[in-house]
Amino acid sequence: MQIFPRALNKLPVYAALANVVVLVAVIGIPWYYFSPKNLQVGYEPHQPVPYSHRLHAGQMGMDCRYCHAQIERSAHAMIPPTQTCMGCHAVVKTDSAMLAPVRESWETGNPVQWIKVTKLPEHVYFNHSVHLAVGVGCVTCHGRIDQMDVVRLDKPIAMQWCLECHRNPEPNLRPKEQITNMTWTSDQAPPGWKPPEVHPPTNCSGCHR
Amino acid sequence: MAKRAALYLAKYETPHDVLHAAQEVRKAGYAKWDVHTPFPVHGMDEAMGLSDSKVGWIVFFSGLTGISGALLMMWWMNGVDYPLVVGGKPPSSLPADVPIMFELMVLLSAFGALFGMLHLNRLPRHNHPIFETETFRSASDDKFFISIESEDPKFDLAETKAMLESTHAALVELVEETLQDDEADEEEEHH
Amino acid sequence: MSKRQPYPQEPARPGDKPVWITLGEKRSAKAPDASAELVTPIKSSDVIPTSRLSRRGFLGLGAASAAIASEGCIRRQVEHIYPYAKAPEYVIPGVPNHYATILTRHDEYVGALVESHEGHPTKIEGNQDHPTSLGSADAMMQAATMDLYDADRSATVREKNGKGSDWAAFDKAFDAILKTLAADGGGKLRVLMRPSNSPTIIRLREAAVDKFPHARFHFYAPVSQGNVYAGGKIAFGTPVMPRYNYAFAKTIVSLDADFLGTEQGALHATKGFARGRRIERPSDPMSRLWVVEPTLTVTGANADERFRLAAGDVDAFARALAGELASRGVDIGPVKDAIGDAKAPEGTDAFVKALADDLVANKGKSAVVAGRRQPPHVHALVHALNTALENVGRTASYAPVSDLVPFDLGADLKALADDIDGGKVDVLLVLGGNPVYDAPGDIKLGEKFDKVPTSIHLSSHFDETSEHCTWHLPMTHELEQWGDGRAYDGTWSIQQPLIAPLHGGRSAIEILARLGEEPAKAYDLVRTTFRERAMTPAHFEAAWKTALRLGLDSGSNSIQFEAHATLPDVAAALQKAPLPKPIGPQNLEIAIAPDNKLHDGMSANNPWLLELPDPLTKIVWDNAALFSPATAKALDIEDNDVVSLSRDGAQTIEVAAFVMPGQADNSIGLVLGWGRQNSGRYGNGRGFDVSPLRTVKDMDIMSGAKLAKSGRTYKLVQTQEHGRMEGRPLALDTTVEEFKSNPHFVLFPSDEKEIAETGPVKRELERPGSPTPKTGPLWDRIKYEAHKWGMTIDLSTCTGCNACVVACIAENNIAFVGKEQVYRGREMHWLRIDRYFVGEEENNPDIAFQPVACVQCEDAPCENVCPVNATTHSEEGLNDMAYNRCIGTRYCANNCPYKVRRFNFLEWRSPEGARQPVLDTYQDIPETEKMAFNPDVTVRMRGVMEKCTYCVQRIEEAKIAARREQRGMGPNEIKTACQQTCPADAIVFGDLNEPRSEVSRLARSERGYALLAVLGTHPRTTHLGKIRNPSPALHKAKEPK
Amino acid sequence: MSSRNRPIKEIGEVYLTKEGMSFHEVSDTVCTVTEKRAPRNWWIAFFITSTFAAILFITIAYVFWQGIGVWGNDSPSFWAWDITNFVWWIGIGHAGTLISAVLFIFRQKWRTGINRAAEAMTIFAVICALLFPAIHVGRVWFIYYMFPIPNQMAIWPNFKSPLVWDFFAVSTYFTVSLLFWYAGLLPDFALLRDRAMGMIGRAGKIRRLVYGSLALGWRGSHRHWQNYERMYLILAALATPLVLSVHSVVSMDFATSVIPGWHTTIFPPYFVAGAIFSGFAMVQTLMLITRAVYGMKSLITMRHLELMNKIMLLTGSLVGYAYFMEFFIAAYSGDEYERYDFLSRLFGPFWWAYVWMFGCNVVVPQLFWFKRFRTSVPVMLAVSCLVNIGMWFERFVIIVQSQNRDFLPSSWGYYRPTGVDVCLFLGTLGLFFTLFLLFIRWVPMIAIAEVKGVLPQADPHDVGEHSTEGSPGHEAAADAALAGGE
Repeated sequence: MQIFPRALNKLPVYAALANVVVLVAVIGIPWYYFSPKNLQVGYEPHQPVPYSHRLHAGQMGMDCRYCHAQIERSAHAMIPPTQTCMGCHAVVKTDSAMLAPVRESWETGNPVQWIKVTKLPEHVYFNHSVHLAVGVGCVTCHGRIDQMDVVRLDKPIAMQWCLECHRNPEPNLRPKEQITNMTWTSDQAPPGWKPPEVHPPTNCSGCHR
Repeated sequence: MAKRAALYLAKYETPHDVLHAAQEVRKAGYAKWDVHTPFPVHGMDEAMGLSDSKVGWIVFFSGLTGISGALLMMWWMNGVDYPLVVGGKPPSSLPADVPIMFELMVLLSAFGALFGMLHLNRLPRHNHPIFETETFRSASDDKFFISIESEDPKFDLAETKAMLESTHAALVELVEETLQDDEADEEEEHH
Repeated sequence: MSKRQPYPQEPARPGDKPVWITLGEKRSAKAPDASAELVTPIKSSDVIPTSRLSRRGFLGLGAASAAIASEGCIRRQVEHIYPYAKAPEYVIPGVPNHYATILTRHDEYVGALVESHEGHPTKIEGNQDHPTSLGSADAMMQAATMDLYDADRSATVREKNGKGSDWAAFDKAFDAILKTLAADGGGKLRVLMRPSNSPTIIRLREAAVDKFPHARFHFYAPVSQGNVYAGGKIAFGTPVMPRYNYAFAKTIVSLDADFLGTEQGALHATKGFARGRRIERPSDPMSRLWVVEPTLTVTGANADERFRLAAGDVDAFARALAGELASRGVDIGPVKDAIGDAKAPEGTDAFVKALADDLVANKGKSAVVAGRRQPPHVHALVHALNTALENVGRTASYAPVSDLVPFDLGADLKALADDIDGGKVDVLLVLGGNPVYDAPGDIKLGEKFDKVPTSIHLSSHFDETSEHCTWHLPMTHELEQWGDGRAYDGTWSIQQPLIAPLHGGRSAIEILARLGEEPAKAYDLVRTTFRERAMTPAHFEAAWKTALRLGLDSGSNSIQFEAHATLPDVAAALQKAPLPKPIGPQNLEIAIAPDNKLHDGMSANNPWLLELPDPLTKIVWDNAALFSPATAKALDIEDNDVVSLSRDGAQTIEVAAFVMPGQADNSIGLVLGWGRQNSGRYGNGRGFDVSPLRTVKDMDIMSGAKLAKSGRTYKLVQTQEHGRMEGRPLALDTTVEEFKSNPHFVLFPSDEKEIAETGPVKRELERPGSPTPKTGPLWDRIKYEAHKWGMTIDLSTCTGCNACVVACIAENNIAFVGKEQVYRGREMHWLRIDRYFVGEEENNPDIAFQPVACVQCEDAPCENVCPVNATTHSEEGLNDMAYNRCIGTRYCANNCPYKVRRFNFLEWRSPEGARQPVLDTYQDIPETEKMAFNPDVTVRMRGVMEKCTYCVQRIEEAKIAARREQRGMGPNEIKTACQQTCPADAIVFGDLNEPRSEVSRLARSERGYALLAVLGTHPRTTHLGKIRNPSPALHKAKEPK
Repeated sequence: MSSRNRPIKEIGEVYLTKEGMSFHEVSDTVCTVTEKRAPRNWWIAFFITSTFAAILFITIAYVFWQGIGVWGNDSPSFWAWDITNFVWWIGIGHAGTLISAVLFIFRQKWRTGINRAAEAMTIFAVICALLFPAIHVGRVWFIYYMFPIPNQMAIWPNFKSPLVWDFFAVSTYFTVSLLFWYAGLLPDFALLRDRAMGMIGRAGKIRRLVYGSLALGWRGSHRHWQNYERMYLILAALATPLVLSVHSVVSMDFATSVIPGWHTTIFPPYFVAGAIFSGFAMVQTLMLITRAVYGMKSLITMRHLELMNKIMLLTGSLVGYAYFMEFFIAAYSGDEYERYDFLSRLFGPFWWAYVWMFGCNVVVPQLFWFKRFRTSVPVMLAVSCLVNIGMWFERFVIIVQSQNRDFLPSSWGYYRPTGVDVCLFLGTLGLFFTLFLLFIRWVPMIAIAEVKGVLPQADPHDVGEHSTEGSPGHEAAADAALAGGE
């Protein structure tokens, strides 16, 4: 008396196939889907004020450091105070509805509640000043910000990605005066210019303290 | 539902009987036949004239994969991809790798052994004509059987029966299996 | 795990009082940043950043998403950035500012330099330019930020009837009160305050007296300079503050004076003392410290010759010493007759003789110091001796005392109490202090206060005193207020606020001003006083700004005068003062001193101090009654026994006993500052209050103590239970003589090259050092080409004062864990000071302090065993610890021979609803405490290992700065937190590859050795062996016995 | 001629089973246990053990929620009961494979009576052991950092860490033991399947399906037997060095460290001996119980038990030797830290633990020098239990005592466990016995096919006339066989 149908004799084949599938899934899915490339890049939150980098940095060609002042001295991104906005908008577009939050902030003294786009884990100590000091351009990490109406995360900001550059920085270095240049390429380097000898840390305390 | 003769089943009481019977059957020159016992009977390999088992080779190669794979993995991960200074030692050092090389070798060998055995035995095979008969139930308990499959070129309903009875079989039975539509692949599976 | 986000959270709100910072620039007050879960605004419930999804609460679940979060992936919850609306000048987010100010320490003003991140103070250092601190800070100063952020500080004005009130109500009421008082010139007004030499306070006091001629000011502090001043009055006719040049003195005699610890001026005293002890070559001269004291103090622990003598016998000892000196031809004139033939306390003869010889041998190069609690005539005698030994002008000088408060504060308080009894007091104004808690027991001040119709108490907490007053007013913390004060040498220093009052308090001077002149802002009051420094308005602003920048007005220090004691007066005083009955088994003594950590208990709610192990007993979260082993045996007392102490005319107290080597026989050592009932969540009920034992007559030294065993026991917890080295080469020490004969007493120097230089090792020495194995590892050791960070710790100069430990806590966000957890051995201090008893005599051992933090082994055992590469080496040889990689197998800690790794066994900063180990209740840590975090250091969560990093955040900052400014690094550019605060400069950090750096020089010193080098760990920290300078004469004398 | 499978009475050999047992009897004795309803005692036992198992899981949840601070672990005892239990269970988990593999290779036929249960016990013990490394970490949700899987941090495990070796060793050991066990079960599952054929009703159907699918369609074909035997031999050959390696690697967790009392080259052999020792003790305990409960005296004979006792005597003495050697090495090394540590084992704060360890592991087993004790069930039960207690204390002494007396006296401490520690330990015992009860209830607790293989009549050359027609009763056959044997 047979207990199992004859079809079940194909079991070994199926089992083998299933094995392969599961293996691929278990490794592959987290590898891709949990990666910053997939989960972070493209984060494009809606800001309280529709500030357009394309307009200010792109079309008007304002230097990044006009608003992000002191960024060459501090670790932080130096999101400008309302003051800076009002510097111009006290006279320009004084009644634009889009600028209402800015004016309100200026009057009440409450900050504009910008939404953070480039988020690093809290145990990572990234320092803008030193990266600029050795000639890493804004565009390297933030992408073509001058073409963004709404700021979006452009690069997979994760340890692996940081390490790629920390292990081989030269391709990402440029003359100091070019750091805010969004379109700079190595062939625009002045004749005889060599990327400086930087030895970025690849040990833990370089970024984790 | 067409039926088809699948195999002859001969039953014996003792290991001694089945051993002799096996020798007979082999003399008779059958190819597709087998002995079924509740435990491995000694001397049966010779009696059936089986060649040495190939499990060993499978194990050897899977073991080889394990040991070399382990070494490669550790060398690349600690020595090449992200070499870190650990305890002032060189990033990749062989002595520290030995235990894991050994463990992985054993692990893969073990898999090779079990699954190699299953593969060589074409197991799992949950459905087999031989299960059609009630008689066969005692094959795992205390009875000993010889089966000759109908695919065997020398298989002949009359002759084979006679030959088996001549081996002091306690019982000789023709096992039939019901044919299904998937006849075709059933056939090829036999070859 | 997290750090604070850079941007200030809290907008400047209309209501806020403006805070002034240096250079008179105005900026808007800001509450702390918030964004990471650690810090939320303290005033704004409206803006709770969404990312304050408590990751910790959530980790309790061990949620895998947390894992992903820490990898920086899917953090979908919105994080906000809050830039300033109007950016204050001089503030670059992420770049801390430093402001100079002064803090009160042991009732004196000490200069401090405060680090402020986006508007809130996070770290306190000493002020390089200030004479009191000379760039160093002590444990209490380091912990001051925690006082500022104490969540239990009073935030509201309160009336007796319990109903919360507010400042407006008080002002109204107070105006009314003042009117009624004005009628009879304030006849029924009394003001009680702690003594202070603040020019503004003195000025306002005088102004008040002008307005209320019949009002009386009373002064009280549990610890006072009264005896010192009184002694000066006897000897010089005017009260003085003596100063000794410990750097220059060759023979230093301390008569019950803890001048390295709890006495005033300890910071600069330690600096000088260390200079006299730091010898690099055997030929270098070294001072010798003689100490006579009942309880082992920091000073006593550093003594070369120490005699355990009951405090009551010190008087006799001093007289005997004078006698011996006289007999050696030291001219003490009439004093000689005054002391007659005073017998030295039994057992001290040899000691006194040897000491006298040493003093005579070092005439003009010695210093005799008397302790604060010794009676005036002892101080007078000491002045006489210094005069006779020709020390005046060389090692001893005297500064006039700027504020003339009564010498005997106890009596002054008693007078107040009597006035209250006599119904002479309608209005009592208590400015600061906590008299009901720390007043002598026999005054029963609480009951007295209850009789006063209107009593107003200004204090930081609603404390024991507030409970007995009709009004309670919240007082500002020193980091929140304007003020001024004079250093011991009279230097005029300005106190400036770092942050707006967190709880809307007011400072003492603001209240005081109401009595005299019209109320004004403290800022103006202080400026007005400062004008007195007679300057034209033009100069004034400049001088004011300079004073703010430096934290002091240079040139304002009063002239040191070199007075010579008038011997007849001293003699007279001595004759008047009868010798106290000698202390003995029949006449037990109780000697009360300020606590090494809490001093008088004003910051008794400071968990950093509470968990700080006592330098000597290593007890945490408690105080205890100390008994010498002999006395304990005689009285059949053991550790943890609860005993009740009493004496005639005083109340009885119960206190846990602790047997402490080095304690004088028949003398029971107690400390002030504990047993607070109303200090706050951390301090309440910790330890035992000893002030009920005090009486107006005997505040500190009391004989005729009665002792009874209660039969109960009390759990005292120590961080170090085993005090002996078991003959192991750990804290290596030797005597000057031995050092001369064998410069390599640490035997095996720390690396092969050294062995080559210093030649073969002497085996016959009984305490062998630890050799670096001759056979290196099987592989080539790593070469460190660029920077090679290293540290040296000089055991000779380290006094064990604990400042470095608290500095480390403040700098590195180190958690406190509570008594029960310390009992389980889970304290988190990265830097600990091991205290070893040296020598066979269990009653009177020598002490060796050994600060131990991670020694940054080059071949670190911890790294090998970490399964996940969470701790590895940097190119500069740092033993990195990546908290976010750590999974907490604790294997590294097992394999650390120095046991310097600390594990977060629980969530010390409890998430919502989780048990807070410190208090053993369910609650989150207060928001204000989170403001104390250093944003440059990760706050560790439960389940991860942590340890000393050589302040890697400071190293990285310096390297980045150098690179930013396109320059190389200075030889001694980086200072670790412990090094920066060390008053003895015992810790030196730097680059071993940098020939100009101090550390590279010291690491090669002959005294240098690596702890447990025998294990081949190749530590980067080098300990410098301790040199003692015992008196050869005395030891010869001892030989026969 | 005589049978290979018959005992040589002259040298005092006795039958491995009740004399004259037939194939069918063997099948019956073993299989009926899984076929009949469970005896009442089984249910009582199961209730108790599963309660403890429940406690285990509740405790683990609590530990995850609060953090491992709820244990007694402290500084310097960063490891305590957690790792003690781990090593203890791993040790116990060694006997199974050892009995199966090593005794198989040495052709020790007597193993057949006990190897199945021993292997099962191994697997369950290893499960309990594996719990601890998993839950003892501070941040269990990050434990995957230990595995070499690609990740966005681009960082890998540290293969220099003995803990990683440990992870590979133990998980390998678990897997191999599992394979080994299952391979052995194949023919017996087939037997259960075939016996289920006759059964009617639901139970029969389920049993057919379950055991049928587990048997993978095994039909006792000799062509299969040939590969099967070779596979079994190879697995045994692999498992033998594996057993030795596993506890060696576990011992390296300590041996490769620098702590006095841990940093010892003697550890690997010493730990292996200890493991076998404790493993056999546990097998002995279990066998004695099941044997009594299920009347397996015919298959688990006194000879089995006595042989086990002999091995315990041997390994126990080996361990004792190691204890002495430790002291000798400490003294001979001249290392003051090492010396101090070992002296404080005797005279230090944990002296009591040392007394337990030495008494139970070295003194007690000496009883087995005497046949009277070797063959007395109560004595061997007591001894085997005591040995397990003693072995737990051995690990406790090594781990905790050493940590509390290491290099710097300033950091010495005294370890105090908490209730949570106790609950966890009892919990694992509960889990272990629960699994074991389920095993004897549903799985043939004795390797039927193998036992048949060593019966006298299993040998084809075992003379004794066997009728060719009809079938005389098994007894008859057996008797005949016996007659032939003498």
